[in-house]
Amino acid sequence: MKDKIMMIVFVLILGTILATTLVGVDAFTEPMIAKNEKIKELSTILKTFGIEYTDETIEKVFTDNISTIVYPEMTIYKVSSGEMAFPFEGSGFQGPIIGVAVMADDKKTITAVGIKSQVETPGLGSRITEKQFLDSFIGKQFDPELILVGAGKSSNKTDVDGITGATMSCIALIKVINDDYKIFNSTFKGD
Amino acid sequence: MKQQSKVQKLIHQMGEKKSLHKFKSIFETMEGIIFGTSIVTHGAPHIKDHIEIKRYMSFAIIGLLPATAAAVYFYGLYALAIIMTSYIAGGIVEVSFAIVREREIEEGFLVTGLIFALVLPPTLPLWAVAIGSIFGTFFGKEIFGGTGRNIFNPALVGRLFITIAFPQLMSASWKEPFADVITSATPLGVFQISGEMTPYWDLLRGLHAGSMGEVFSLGIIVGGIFLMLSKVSNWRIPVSYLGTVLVFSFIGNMISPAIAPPVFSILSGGLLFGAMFMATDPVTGPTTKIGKYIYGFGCGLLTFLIRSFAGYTEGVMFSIIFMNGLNPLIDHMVLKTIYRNNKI
Amino acid sequence: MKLLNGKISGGYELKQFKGQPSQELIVQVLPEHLYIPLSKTDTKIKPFVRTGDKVSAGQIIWQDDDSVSSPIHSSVNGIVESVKKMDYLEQQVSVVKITSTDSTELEKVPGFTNDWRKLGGKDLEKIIYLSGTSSLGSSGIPTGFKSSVIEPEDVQHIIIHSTDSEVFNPDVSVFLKDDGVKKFTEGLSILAKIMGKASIHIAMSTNTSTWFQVIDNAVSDNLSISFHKTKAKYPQSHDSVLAKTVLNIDIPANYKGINKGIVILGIQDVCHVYEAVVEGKPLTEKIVALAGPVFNDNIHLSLKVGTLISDISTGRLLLEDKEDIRFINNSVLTGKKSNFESPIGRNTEVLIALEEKRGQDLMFFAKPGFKKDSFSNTFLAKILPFKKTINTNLNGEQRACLSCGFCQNVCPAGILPNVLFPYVERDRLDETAVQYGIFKCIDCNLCTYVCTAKIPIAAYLKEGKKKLLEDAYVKEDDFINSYNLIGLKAGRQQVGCSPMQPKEQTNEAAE
Amino acid sequence: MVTFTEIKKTKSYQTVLDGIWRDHPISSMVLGICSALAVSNTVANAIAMGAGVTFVLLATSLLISGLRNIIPRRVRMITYMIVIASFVIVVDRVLKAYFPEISESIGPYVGLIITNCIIMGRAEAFYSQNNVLHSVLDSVANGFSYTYTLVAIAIVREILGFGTLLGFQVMPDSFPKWVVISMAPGAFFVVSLFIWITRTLAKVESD
Amino acid sequence: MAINLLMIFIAAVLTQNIAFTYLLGMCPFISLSKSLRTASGMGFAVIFVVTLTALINWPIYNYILVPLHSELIYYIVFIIVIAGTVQLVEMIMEKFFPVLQAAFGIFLPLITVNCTVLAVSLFMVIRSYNYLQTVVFAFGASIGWIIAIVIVAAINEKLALVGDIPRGMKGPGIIMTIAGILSLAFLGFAGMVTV
Repeated sequence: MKDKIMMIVFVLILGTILATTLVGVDAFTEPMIAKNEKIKELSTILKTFGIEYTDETIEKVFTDNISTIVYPEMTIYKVSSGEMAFPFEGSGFQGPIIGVAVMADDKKTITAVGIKSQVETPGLGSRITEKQFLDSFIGKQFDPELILVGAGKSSNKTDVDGITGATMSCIALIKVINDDYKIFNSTFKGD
Repeated sequence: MKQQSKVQKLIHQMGEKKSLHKFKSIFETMEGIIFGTSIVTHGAPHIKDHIEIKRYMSFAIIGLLPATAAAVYFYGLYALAIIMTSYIAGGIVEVSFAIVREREIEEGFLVTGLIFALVLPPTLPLWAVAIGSIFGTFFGKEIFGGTGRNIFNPALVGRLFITIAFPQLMSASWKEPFADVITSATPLGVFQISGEMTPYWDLLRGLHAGSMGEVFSLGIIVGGIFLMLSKVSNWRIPVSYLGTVLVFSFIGNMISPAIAPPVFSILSGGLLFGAMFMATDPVTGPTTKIGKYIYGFGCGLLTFLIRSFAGYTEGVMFSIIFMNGLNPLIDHMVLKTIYRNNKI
Repeated sequence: MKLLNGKISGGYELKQFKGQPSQELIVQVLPEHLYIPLSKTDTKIKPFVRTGDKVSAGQIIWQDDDSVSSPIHSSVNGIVESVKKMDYLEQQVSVVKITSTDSTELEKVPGFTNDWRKLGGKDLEKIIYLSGTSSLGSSGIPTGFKSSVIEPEDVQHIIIHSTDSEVFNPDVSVFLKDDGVKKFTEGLSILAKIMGKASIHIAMSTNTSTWFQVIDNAVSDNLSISFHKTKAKYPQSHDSVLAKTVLNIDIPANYKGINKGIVILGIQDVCHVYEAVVEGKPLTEKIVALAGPVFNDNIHLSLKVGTLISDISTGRLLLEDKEDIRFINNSVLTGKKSNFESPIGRNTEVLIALEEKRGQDLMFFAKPGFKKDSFSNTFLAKILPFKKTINTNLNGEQRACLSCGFCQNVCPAGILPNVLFPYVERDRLDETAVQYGIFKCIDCNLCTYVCTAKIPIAAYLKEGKKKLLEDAYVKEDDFINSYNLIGLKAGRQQVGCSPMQPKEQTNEAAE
Repeated sequence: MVTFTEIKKTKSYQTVLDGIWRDHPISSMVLGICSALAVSNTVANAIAMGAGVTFVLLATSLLISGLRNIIPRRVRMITYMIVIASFVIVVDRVLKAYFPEISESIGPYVGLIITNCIIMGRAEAFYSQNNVLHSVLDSVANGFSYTYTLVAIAIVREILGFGTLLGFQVMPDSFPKWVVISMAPGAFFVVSLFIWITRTLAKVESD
Repeated sequence: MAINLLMIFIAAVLTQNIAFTYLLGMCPFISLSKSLRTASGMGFAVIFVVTLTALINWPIYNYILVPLHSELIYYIVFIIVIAGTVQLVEMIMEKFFPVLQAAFGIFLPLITVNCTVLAVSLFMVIRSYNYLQTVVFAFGASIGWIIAIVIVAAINEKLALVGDIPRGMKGPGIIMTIAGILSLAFLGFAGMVTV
């Protein structure tokens, strides 16, 4: 009998302590976590468009500047200047690459590319996030798609210079962008 | 006369509990190299074969000579500087371990140091050569106890380490023989991006970019056959290794033109060099005959898979290191299979 | 003539070494003192003679009917000087020292006759036993008198071999020339009569197989003999290899041919049988080949049993310092050491003298090696016809095993010595070592010879076998039962599970 | 006035010494090595992980040693697990809320604190048998040694792998980053060296 | 679909080997990789338990925790499921498969603290795999783990016979080094499949 009472007491005490802790922590951290997630989601788009923001104002800035158009195939972001951004996502060399590409009015020319997350080899494949490389996309055109060439060998509007030693990651990134551009393009063809 | 007394004094200092005792092993190594052995057999057998490890390793170096000579001829004095750096950096590790262990310096390093230099890109900075050589000798060999006790090919461990550690450096240090321009494209890399194949004759005589020692295919073939004929290397491994690559790339090339054709596969990259000089390293290879075929097959298959499907253009070192690791298991399986019914 | 080819698996051809015995035969002058070895350390064994006794040549000075042994004779007429312990085949052995008188008269074995065909099997056995001849061969010749571990009727096969598989082999023609062939074939007939059930096999190397026809022509009595041509590869002369190549019979490693009913003899042994039975000569004389580059003349020497090596070698050596010479009995790979003060016993056929080379060989590993023998093809000697040097130098320092695989390639037992020896070295002996065939090792020492890293592999394997038996991972009965071995009840200690040194070993057993 | 020798004899001192050096969890007992390998690529991650583990150790030690007399023996293992898992959730949430970047780079390894043998081992071996004070001391000592180990490894790995320390660049621009050190193989090599050095110094004999 | 599953499998075994890339399951890896027999015993036990717990955890997470919005406590739930499964498997084995029990029964209790098991369940949540993918991933990951431990165990057995390892390096140290070199080699597979 004493054992059973002890057991009940024990379960009650332990349950209370743990439940209180968990509920307390949950209540305390929930809003922060939600906000962090929001920031993570929006920051890449804002950065790629080149819009300045702070963590506190991020949501307001986003809704003020960018209109989100949801198509069944793809969500597209648009700014007042007419530039549009489409998200891309696909498998890279080591794991998924997620990012956004901003297109000029003509829906053919790239004005900016931003990468939200990637898990390429540090120092090698992950150099695709370097500004120098991403900047090389500016002004390139889909005709009908981007083509990767060796470093320093681009001669066309469609050619993108690869990074020496990170060829596979570059190939993967270009493929991901090309694939999602097709969806982006077809979304507008239907319009 | 005075000179001699100095030497004698030195030897005296190397005695038990004397100040230079630690260096006795080094002294004995030198003595062994110059004067030969003073030890005689204890009992039966009263005679011993004349082969010994110095001879064995010298032959491995003779086998490597054509490739080494070509490297120096193609890439000039810098190739020599790389070889020297590799020897000195790794030699420091080797000698310090010999001193700490109070054991003679092992001859295996003569080959390791040279092979390691020969698998490097010809314009690699010397500090990277030194890091690779030190790492390979330390983690690839000395930690396990030195030549004969290592599991992985030390030269390849060093090469693999700097490949992964300094990817930019390693992928952009290639140079064609006699050229001044650094290029990023080895024949395999060119093939992978554009599908363009370097002519076979150029591959054979070494007129293409690649690691220092692996460009001159003719010399490698000659050296490799020389080693097989002298029984220093075992023919089973190169034959099964190259054969496997040949068969798989033949089939692969028929299915998809993106996969390199058989002869090109064999002549390009480090395959020949790897098959002739690195996979045949007896210490890190399997000990059973069946195991040797399995090992060669495994190396060939992995090389083919990595070259054709993985991110790296060159799969030889990955496959050899991987199979090195698998070897104890292969040997275990083979022995358990062939002796499964053996009770006494 | 039934001619067969024997195939040895593994093995290594040790040929073209300096110091091969020539065909010349010289009779050694009778030395002043003779030292006749009796037995090994066992102190209880006492000779029949005492200090001061007068003995005559051919007189039995020791005999023991309770253990597996054969009588030992005095080789000369003379006076027993003393009975003492001496170094003999790396052991301390009781030796009878006899000061010889000049008389050459020989006491004959009782019962010998030219007309031996009339004698019964038992009588022949007795003559052979009393003459001491029964101690010859790899484990003695079975007679009804405990001269070997089995009885004559248990013998299934007799193998006579002259396989030239050692570095130095006595020249067959020394025994077979002139009336040698007659002695040999008659001897065979005598043996065939004793061991009625046995089939007779003669194994000779490709070099000496020209004698087949000669022997076949000389054989009388309608003996059916099968002739086997074998490769001159070491260790073809070892019991288990002979039994395998000639008869395709497996003998477990630590056992002898006799344990499967196979008697293995040399050509000289058969001639001695003839001499004992027909001429009544006890085993007091041997023909010993002097081999090795240290002898200035590599001749065959006919000498009395018990002659000291110093007596033989006087004036016949090229080196002066005793320290620089090593004398070896019978085989450079498995034979035991002797020194100047050791006598020649009944089972020595080849006496080898090698230089103890402690000297310098400047940059030895870089030389082309015109005269250096090697299993590998890294020396020019492999393709050039020069005579190869032979000495006791280790030719390199011991290193960790490289797994070069040479030991596997030469191993006549087909095991992997380089896989097995670490189990002993690291003291990790268990069933695995047994399963990987450590007991197939026949102690031929070839793996140690070829080892690139100079590791004493064979010694490790031998120690491992010993330890495994001691720790009872394997029991002797396992071998006896699975191979149907015989002759182990009487003389297990003598023959079973002891180091396998074909000649010397039986010496100990028989004496 | 209490002399140092007297302190040396107290159980508290012994407990702390055991935790920090003698029974060092990673080098001598080889526990909790997964996280030591995985999250030691940057110092920030290492500190976060170390703090997390220390917090869980501390909370667990408080709870377990406080309740040690009423925990039924039969369910003690599952109790430890639930307690540990709950506090790991706390760590996870806090990291997610306040250090989102670290949380992302550590990823699932926070959750794997649950199976970190150090905590389970200490709970079973020490907290369930000792009073609150000693348990807390022990947990702090163990947590501290775990943290400093992680940080030590991480310092080497971050400097070599990224050329930075806590995110600040410490190596010159020309310094070639040893990419491999920040990857899995580098973790193995650095940890093996660490084990070698500490074991040689502490003279630990391995079987 | 089938290709996707195959990719997940190959990735779990080779390119993202759970031991050599994610550095998981290291405690048993170090303590049990001294002999091939124990290594393979543990390996098979891991294959069994990992796959089984992933099979159970997936529906619990997706059909119970998510609808109830109690993802918060999934650590607790998973670890209880794992502990419970191990207990249950042990009991079933003892009763019905005594041979199996004898072969790897002693490894089962150790599995609870093998982080591979929990990690596979966590990865399944993070990567939001469907049921079939989860099964394939769990199986592949545990195959990857057994490959890793068996290779290292064979090397260790060889080293016990031929190696001459510095004192402090023996045991965990050398295992770490071997694992490091092997994980260098495993990097060669990178890019072979992408998930």
